[in-house]
Parts: sequence; structure tokens; C-alpha cells
Amino acid sequence: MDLVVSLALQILYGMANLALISLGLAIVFGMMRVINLAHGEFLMLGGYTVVVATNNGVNIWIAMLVLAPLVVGVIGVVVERLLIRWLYGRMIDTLLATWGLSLLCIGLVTSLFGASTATTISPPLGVITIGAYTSSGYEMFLIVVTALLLLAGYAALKLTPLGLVARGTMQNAEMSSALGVSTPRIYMITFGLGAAVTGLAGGLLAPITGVLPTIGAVYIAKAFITVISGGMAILTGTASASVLLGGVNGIVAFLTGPTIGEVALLVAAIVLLRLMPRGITGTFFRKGL
Amino acid sequence: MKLNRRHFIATASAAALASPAIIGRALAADGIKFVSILDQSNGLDIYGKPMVDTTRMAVDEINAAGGLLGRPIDLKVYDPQSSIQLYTQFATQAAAGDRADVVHAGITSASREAIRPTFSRFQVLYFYNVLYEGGVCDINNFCTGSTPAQTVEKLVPYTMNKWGKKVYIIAADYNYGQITAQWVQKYVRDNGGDPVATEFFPLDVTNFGPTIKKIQQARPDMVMSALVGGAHVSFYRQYAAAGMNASIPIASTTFGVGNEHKLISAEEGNGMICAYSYFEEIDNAANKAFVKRFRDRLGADAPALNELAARAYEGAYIWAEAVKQAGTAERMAVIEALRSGVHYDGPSGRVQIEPRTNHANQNVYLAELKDQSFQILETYENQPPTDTLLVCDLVKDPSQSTFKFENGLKAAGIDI
Amino acid sequence: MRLPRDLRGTLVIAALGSGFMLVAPEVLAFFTIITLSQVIGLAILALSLALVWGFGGILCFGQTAFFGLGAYAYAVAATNIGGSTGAIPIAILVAAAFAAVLGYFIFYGRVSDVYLAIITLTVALILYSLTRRTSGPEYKIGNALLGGFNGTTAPPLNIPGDPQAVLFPEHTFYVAMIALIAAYVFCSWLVRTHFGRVCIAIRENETRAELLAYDIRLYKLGIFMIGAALAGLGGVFFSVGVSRVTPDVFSLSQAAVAIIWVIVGGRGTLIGPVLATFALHYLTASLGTQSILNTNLVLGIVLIIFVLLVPKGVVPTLADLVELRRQRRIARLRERWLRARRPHTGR
Amino acid sequence: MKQAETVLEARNLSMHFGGVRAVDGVDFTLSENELRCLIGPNGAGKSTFFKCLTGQLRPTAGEVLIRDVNVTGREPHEIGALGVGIKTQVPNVFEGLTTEENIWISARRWHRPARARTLTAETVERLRLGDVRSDPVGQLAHGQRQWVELGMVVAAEPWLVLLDEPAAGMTHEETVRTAELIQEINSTATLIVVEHDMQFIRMISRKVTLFHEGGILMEDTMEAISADARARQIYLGHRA
Repeated sequence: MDLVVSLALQILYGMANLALISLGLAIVFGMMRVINLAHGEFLMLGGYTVVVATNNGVNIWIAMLVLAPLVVGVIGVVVERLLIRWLYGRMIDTLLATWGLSLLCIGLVTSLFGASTATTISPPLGVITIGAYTSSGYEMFLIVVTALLLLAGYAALKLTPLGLVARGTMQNAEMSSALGVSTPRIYMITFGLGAAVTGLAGGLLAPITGVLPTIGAVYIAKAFITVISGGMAILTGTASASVLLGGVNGIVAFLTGPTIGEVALLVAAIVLLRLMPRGITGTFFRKGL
Repeated sequence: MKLNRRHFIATASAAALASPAIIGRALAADGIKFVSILDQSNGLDIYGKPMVDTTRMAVDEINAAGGLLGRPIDLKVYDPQSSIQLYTQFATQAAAGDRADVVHAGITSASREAIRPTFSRFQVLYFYNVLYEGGVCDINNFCTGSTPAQTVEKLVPYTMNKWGKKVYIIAADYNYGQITAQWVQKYVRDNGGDPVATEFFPLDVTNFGPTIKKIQQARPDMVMSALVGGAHVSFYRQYAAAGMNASIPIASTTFGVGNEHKLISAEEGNGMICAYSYFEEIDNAANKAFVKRFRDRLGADAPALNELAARAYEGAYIWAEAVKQAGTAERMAVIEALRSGVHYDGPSGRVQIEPRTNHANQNVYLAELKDQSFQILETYENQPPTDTLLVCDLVKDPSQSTFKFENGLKAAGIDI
Repeated sequence: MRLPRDLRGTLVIAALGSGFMLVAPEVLAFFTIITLSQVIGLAILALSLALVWGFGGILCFGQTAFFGLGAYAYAVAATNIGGSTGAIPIAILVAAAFAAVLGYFIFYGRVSDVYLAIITLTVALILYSLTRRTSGPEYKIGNALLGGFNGTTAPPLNIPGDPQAVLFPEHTFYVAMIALIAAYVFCSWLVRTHFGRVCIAIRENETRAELLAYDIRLYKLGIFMIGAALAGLGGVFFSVGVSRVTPDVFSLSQAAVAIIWVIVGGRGTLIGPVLATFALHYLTASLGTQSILNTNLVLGIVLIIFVLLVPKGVVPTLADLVELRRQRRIARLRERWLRARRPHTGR
Repeated sequence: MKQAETVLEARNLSMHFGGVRAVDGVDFTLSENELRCLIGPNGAGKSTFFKCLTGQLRPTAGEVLIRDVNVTGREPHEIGALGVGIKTQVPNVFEGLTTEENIWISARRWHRPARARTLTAETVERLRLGDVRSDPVGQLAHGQRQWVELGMVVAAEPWLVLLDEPAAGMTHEETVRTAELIQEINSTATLIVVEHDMQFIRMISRKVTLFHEGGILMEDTMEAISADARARQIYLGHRA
């Protein structure tokens, strides 16, 4: 029984982890149809922000929850202004440019901080004991944060003017531009927002996975697959795909081993895309956000 | 018009492809050519960067002292960017293009096995200065790093005596991890223990949650880790975050050689036990001087020193000793000299080539991690590579060039 | 882009390529020739993607799946057979057969654009994970040890029928170069056939092609399989050049650079991506020989500048420039001619 | 008009989108050599009906028979393979290819290379596209693009031709020329033309089917329909 509860929490964390690393990418993809190959590096930059800040005496919570999203969000806006905005409607060129950006980020961070960084931050919040099993309190915290982030996203989409535009764009990009919505500004805000959410995720994961200049490569493929499996709806898509893929991955990894767990995740994604070529939200939850 | 343009492109690309050769020849005019191929970017750089730093330091020191046989050493450093394909390309370039006198190269066993045949084919002396799973039997290849019989064989009984006999093994999923896990299983059984489970992790795994649950379920007395690379560092963090480091201690065959102990916090790492042929904390004059020279050279940016970094330095010096003794940098003469018992007294103590295996007899230290530095608990002097000695005798048959453990230990006739 | 017409340009390029093949071993350093064999393998991969994506309109992000399968199939077959002669067709067939299954799944499931890209990429990543899983000694196909992360040995080419007569590096270079030229001429010919033109038409407008009673699924499957077979051939030469196959052939970065070669060289041309492969590979390799600038930093900047300033790719951009100059010259000539004919009025 | 063989038949054809019944239980027959116009206001269901006939949509219920072959839910290329030429509402041409190439692709589907070449040349002449034969279709004027698409339909030498708004967006001269072409095509093929340009329909029409709210309201000559009160009300709204 202890094992079941403890394992369930572990799998829930796996799902939250997927959602967390994918959400920023989903925002950018869902609203702008832009595939950001530098997404993994945005996560990495979030992590570095936290490391540099805490090493300079900033409180870890402020570093993770305020500085990481702020810094990466600003980087996102700058990148959008300097690079992405020249490439709207050229999805493949965006792919190439963001791949270049990803290499650039890795190179820059390596030049600045070296190949490996002394990260002395450890996950706060101690240990939760369930019978004979223990879990990381910080992992539980991440589950809660992910849930809150999704709720906040829901509220933002439902209640704010930007959310209204976003909903329109998700349903039909041409329509909203025909309605005279100033898309360039919206795009800039969206990209910045996506980057900020990604920065937050990177910051939050830094204590538990550590940061290296090349850590982005670990995340990018998974985030990609989650977003595409989820479909166009940002929140329901990310959430449903994370639950499904995270669940498959967690259970199989526990029963067999980590590699088969990874393979199971990928196979699940392929089967899913065969059955639902437009992703989960292309078939179910069509009215979802 | 069209014809001209295409012709231009073809000539331009031909010229472009040719130019590294031209540059290479110009640089390598009269010095002794020493090529280093080590990953300085992408994933494996946590190992490669300090190794390149110490290699440069060794060559600079030798040159500052008047070079070798009155000639300077020309050092060329290639960065294969953690790509096997670039490894083979640079190996070919070093051998056929630069006509190197010696190449010090490779970090993972994968890269070593990819380039070793190239150096045999082109008859270029090859040094591999990294701790590994043992089993290379190649007249042309000198493996100066420690092997499991030198380190793991000490580490397993020590930690089992201290913590208990049930051992949970986790290892990186490639041949270093696979074969090292078999060595661990063997040594655990030899010492009357029980290897309860063995699990392998691809190098890009960062979520160890399910495994930590399995460890909790299996309740071993200790965990033996042979994890590799930057991503795997997260195991130690997540293990500590789940409160596990307080209840089930970890020993490792790899932790620290990528300076992992500087990447995680003191609390996360405290209590881990490892055995290598070098620790920065070794207390002798030679090492203290070495560490000081290294710090002075690189200033505040200097990384911590570990077996890989120290052995890259010592490897260069052993080769230099052999060249001096042979009186030439010519390959066969240097091989002869190396195999005649050349030794170098460096920061790790005496390192001496063992002629039956082309491996090194070396000192081994066992240490416990405390507040991000290793406290040396035991010292084992002049340890021979008994694992490779089981399968390799280059004195009897010098024509060999194989990796004996390619198919695992059982296939090599070793009972696990 | 218009339908390609005669093969004159192709033959000129093929002749230049043959010239390069004959001259290269005389001019270039020995190790460059050895390295070129593997780059040629990559160039054939780029060519296959240029065909499938540039002409078939199928954005196969995971083209490396076939490339890698070809490489592994060659290594395994050559190790077991004990010679390269039979192993090369096996490699090509394995890649094409896998593409047949995957393509059936994709095209008959009506998966398109970004989803197709992601599915093919996911397949490549699955192969990446799976091949990396095969580290243990139990993963053996016949005599060939798969070797997981370390990869497996790819035997060298030999003279057909005589496994002992292993080719010298120069000869391997000749064979690879001939294969590249042949593959290039084949692709050029293919896009001029009825089949090729229908594939281009499908790229331009799927609905119209369907309404003209072409079964687009079949055509897409066809060009997808041909592309896969070529990629498999590329895998053979790459593995022979490296003398080893590792799971890295399936990696995300390998998949991305293949796309980059095609974008840089220019979509809708065949020679562009091939030249881009040589150029970018040279750049990557020469960055690895210096240690002043971080390799990734430089590559990243180059790519970004490229996408902003030369978005169409090098070859189409150069072709446009030539065309522009030609038109200007014609306009100038016409103007001069008109002026000459004009009666001298006024002055 | 003599009693001719039925070449196309729709039985109880329905197409529902969620709750919207775009086409609702339509029965329809078309005889050989007919030139039939489908008209109706926007949203009457004529285009949806058309797409069900051409395989672009899979009907919710009912069936479509072409020369007694049940083609319900078949792929467009299978319907095309029966010798049916189709032009869609949105111009569907190969933008990047030249006029000649567009038409060649169509002709070559059915003929050997030599015949395909002559047929292409003939079609270019017939549609008076000689001046733009080597221009990419993407650069042509709207009317010319429509003709290129018609040319593709013609070059396949179909026996049954389905055209959705062939004269949309054309100038008056172009419309007149298109009407001539359609009559010319009718000499060798049966046609269905979906249109809402009344003037154009008057130029070509024999028999007209009027769609309204997903069903067929009436089927008669254009004169009769113009005279009908209900039809006028549908078309002209409250002004009737």
C-alpha cells in the first residue's frame, strides 16, 4: 500500500515534470505555429539564472519564482524582436534559426560559465515519508506548482483580453488577424510569455537535475513530442498528453527499466498520433483551451 | 556563365577541404608532433576540458625545460565535440595528415574503440589516459588509467564491510557501465555478498524517480554507482532529495572524475566512497606542487583535479620519459622504451608501464567525500592491472590488437 | 520552380564531379580523401532529403532513421556475410522496406506537414533509444555485436567476390564518389520522369493531383521509399568511412543537420544540399581544430545569419542572381538597340 | 429531350456537420449528355453536395452512384479514375509549374508521352493560353488560372465533368468565353456546373436544380425558375 501511494506520487511527478517542460513550447506552438528548437536552451538559461543568482546571495525562492521567468522572458522578447519576427509564416526557416539559436546559447553559456557549473543549490523542502517509503518534498511542490501554473493559464485565457485573442488564434489564426488584432504585438508578448514560463520551469528544475550548458538536449525531444501529441489546445493538450505519456513512462520504467520506459513513451506517442493525427485535442476536448 | 559558377564552387570547396592539411604541415615543421583529441563540448566536456588543461600544462612545462631531445613539442588539440564520427575523422587527420608522433585521445570506451584501429593501421603511437573497464590488449595502445582490479576490487570489500552485503548496482548503459557492473557483481560475490539488482541508464536520463522507488523497495545495504556524464549527476540530487542518502549510502566507480562532487552540494554528497588512482587531496609534495602550478596557471577558473586530469598530465610525461630513454620519437623505439619499465613519479605517485598489458602499475587511493572534498582513507601502492593480465600477454604475443572484453567478462573466460 | 527539363546541367555537374574524383587523390592530402568518404555518405543523405522534401514535399525530419538503418544493416550484414558485396543491397533494401511500412502508416493515415515531421523524428529517436539499449553481450545478430552506445564495427569495402581484397582508402573514395554521382544523376533523371513530375505536382497541390485521378498516397510512398533507399546507401558509405556505426546516426542533432544541409543548399535543387553538406561539414571540422572560439557559438551565428540573409538557400539564390544579371543585360541590350534605331531627334 | 441513360445518381444523400444539416436527404439524377446547373443561395448546400459527389467529403448517409458504380466515400482519385473531370471552387492549380506543365500532368495520366504532348498543345490552343504557356501559373491573372484548371479538366478527356463556380471572379469577356468552352465540352461530356452567377447560367443552362436549406427545391429550366415565386423569394429575399 505504501508502495502504491508512493509510486503513484512518483508517477504524478513524472506527469507534472513533462507538463512543466512542455508548457512554454506549447504556448508558442499553439499560438504562433512556431517550433522553437531552442526551447531546451531556454530551460537551461532558466536554470543558470537560478544558479548565478543564488551564488550571488539571492534567496532561492526569489531566484526560481521571480528571476528565472523574468530573465528568460526578457531574452524571449529580445529573440522575438531580433530573429523570430522576420520569419513568421516560414515554419521551416524558424526551425533552422532556432536551431542556430540553440547552438549559440550552448556556446555562449559554455564560454561564460565553463562546461560544468558548480551548482551548490539543493532541492529545498526536505523529505515526505509514506510508511516505509520516502519521497522528495520538492517533487511534491513541483506537482503543486504545475497544477497552479495550468490553472493560472486557464484563468488567463478565460479572463484577460490577451486570453480572448489567444483563444481566437488557437481556433483560427487567419480569423483573428482578419479581425484586426495587432498580431505583431501579440506575437511578441506570446513569445515572451512562452519563454518566461520555460524559464520558470528551467529554474524550478535546476535544483533537482542540475544545470549544464548541454542539458537542453535532454528535454527538447520530450517536450516536442508532448506538445505535438497534445495538439493545438495549449492547456488541455499539454495536460492530457503529459498525463498519458508521463503515466506510460513512469509505470513502464518502474516495471522494467529506464530505457524501456523511454521507448514506451515514444511508442505511445506514435500510436497516439496514428490514431489522432491532430493530437489529443484535435480529437477530444476540441473546445478545450 | 553557369559552367563558371559551378566550377568555382567545386574548386572553392576542394581548396577549402585541402586547407587544414596545409595549415597542419606549416605548424608541424620541426617539432615532435603530439596530438590530443578530447571532447571539449557537448556532454562529455565535463571530463575533457580539465584533461586538455593538464595536457597543455605538461607540454608547456616540457617545452619550457628545453623540449625533448632538443626539439620542441608541437601540441595540436582537436575537439571531437562528443561525436564518434569526428573522433574517427580527427584520428585519421592526426595519423595520416599531421603524421603525429603520439596521439593522446579518447574519453569513452566508445571513442577509444572507434579510433584504436586507425592508429594501429597508420602505426601511430596511441595513449588512452582514462580509467576504464579493462581488457584492451594492443601493442600500439598504452592505457594508463586505472582498471576495475585496481580500484573496484578495493572499493567493494571496503564498503561492504562498512555498510553490509546487499548491493544495488546502477550503471551507465554502454560498455563501460555494462562491464564495470559485471566486475562489481563478481567482486560482491567473491566477498560473500549479494548483488540484488543491476540497472542500466542511457546517458541522457535525468529522471531517476522510478529507480529510487525500486531501491526503496529492494532495501539494499548500499548502492554502487557507475553512472557517467552530466545528466546522470541528477541521480545524486534526487537520491538526496528523497532522503535516501541518510539511509542507504553510495559508493561509486566514476563519481568525481567529472568533478561531480563540485556540482552537487556538500549535504548531497557527504559520505560517498570512491577509489581512484588520483585525488586532488593526496598529501605529498609532488601533488601539492602540481596543484599549485595548475591553479597559478589557470587562476580562478581552474577546475578541480581528478584522476582523468592528472593522468592526462602523467600520460604526457610517461611518453616524454620514454622518448628521452629511446633517444628518438620514432614509434617502435618509444614502444620498446615504454615496455622496458619506464616510470614517472608524478602527483599520484609512481606510474610504471606493465609490459604484458601496456597498462600501468599505479597507486590507488580510497576516499570518502566530505564537504565537497575527498578524505583519503586508504592507500594501496603499486597496484598491477590484474584484470587485463588475466586475458592479455603482449610479451608472449606482441602482435595483438584486440579489446578482450568486447563480449563481456563471461566470453573472456572470467566467472562473474 | 518549374519542372526540370533536360539533363544537360546534370551531366555537366556529373562531369565536374567525376573530374574532382580523379583529381582529388592527386591534389588533396591522404587523410582528406579518407574523411571525404564519410562526408560523401552524409552528402547522399542530404541528396535523399533534397529529393523527398525538396521535390516530394515530404518534410521527413527523421530521414536519419533510414540512413542509420542502412548503416546498421550494412555493418551487421557485412560482418555476418564476411564481405561488403551482398551487404550493400541488403542495407538499401532494409531501409526501403522500413520506409514502406512507416510510409504506409503515415500516408494512408493521412498524416501531413508538422505531424509527419514529428512522427518521423520520433521514429528516429525510438531507434536511437533502442540501439543505445543494446550494450549487453546478449544483443547480437549472428556474429555482429550491436554494442549499444559504443556501436558496432563496419567492415571495409572489398572487391566483389573476394572478401580478403579490402579496398584502399583511395579506392573506397572512388567507389563512394561514383555512388554519389550515380545517385545524383539518378535523382535528376527521376524528377524528370512522369513519376517525378507527378510528385512535384503533388508537392504543389495535393487536392488537384488527387482530382486528376492520381493516388497521391502511392506516389508519396514511392518517393519516400526511394529516398529511404538512397539514405540507406548514404549510411553504407558513412559507416565504411567511419568504420563504425553508433546510435548517434539516429540522434536529434544528426536529424537536424540533415535538414540544415537542405535548407542551406536550397530546397528544390539537388546539387545545393550536396555542396552544403561538404561546406558545413568542413566548417564543423575546422572549428574542432581550433580552441579560441566555441564551436557551437560560431555554428549558431552562421546559421542565424544564413536564415536571415540567404533564406532560399545558396544555390537558388545564386541562380536568382545570375538570372537577374542576365535579364538586366538583355534589358540593357534592348535599350541600346532601341536607342540606335530611334531617329535622331532633338539634339 | 430523348430519354437518356442515367450516369450519376445520388440517393438520400446527407452531410451533417455536428448539428448542421448542410445536405439533407437529397435524391438526384443526371442523364447522359446533360448540362446541369446547380444553383442556390449561399449555404443552400450545393457546394457540400458537390464535394460529396467528388469524394472530397464523405457523406454522413446515403449513396452516390456513377454509372451504377457505388462511389460513396471513395477517394477523389478513385472517382477521377472513372473518367470524371473535376474543378473545385477554390482554384486548385500547381502554382509553381507552368501552364503547359499543369495541363501535361493531367494529359499524361491517361496517355503515352507522345499523345500527352500533342494533347497538351491542343488544349493550350483551345483555351487560348498560348501567350502564357511557359509562365508559372502562380503569376497568372485570376481568370487565366481558372482556365488553366479547366484545361486540366479538359486534357484528361473526361466523359463526366463536375465544375464548381467556373466563372467566379472573371471579367465579362472571360465569362462569355468560359460559357462557350463549357458548351464545347458538353459536346463530348456530361456536365454539372455549380454557379450562382445568374447571367452566366442563362448563357449555358438547359436544366437547373435549385438548392435550398440542404435540399432540392425545384428542378426546371432557368426560365421556369426565374418565373417561380418561391425561387424568386429565396434568391431575392424580402424584395419579392
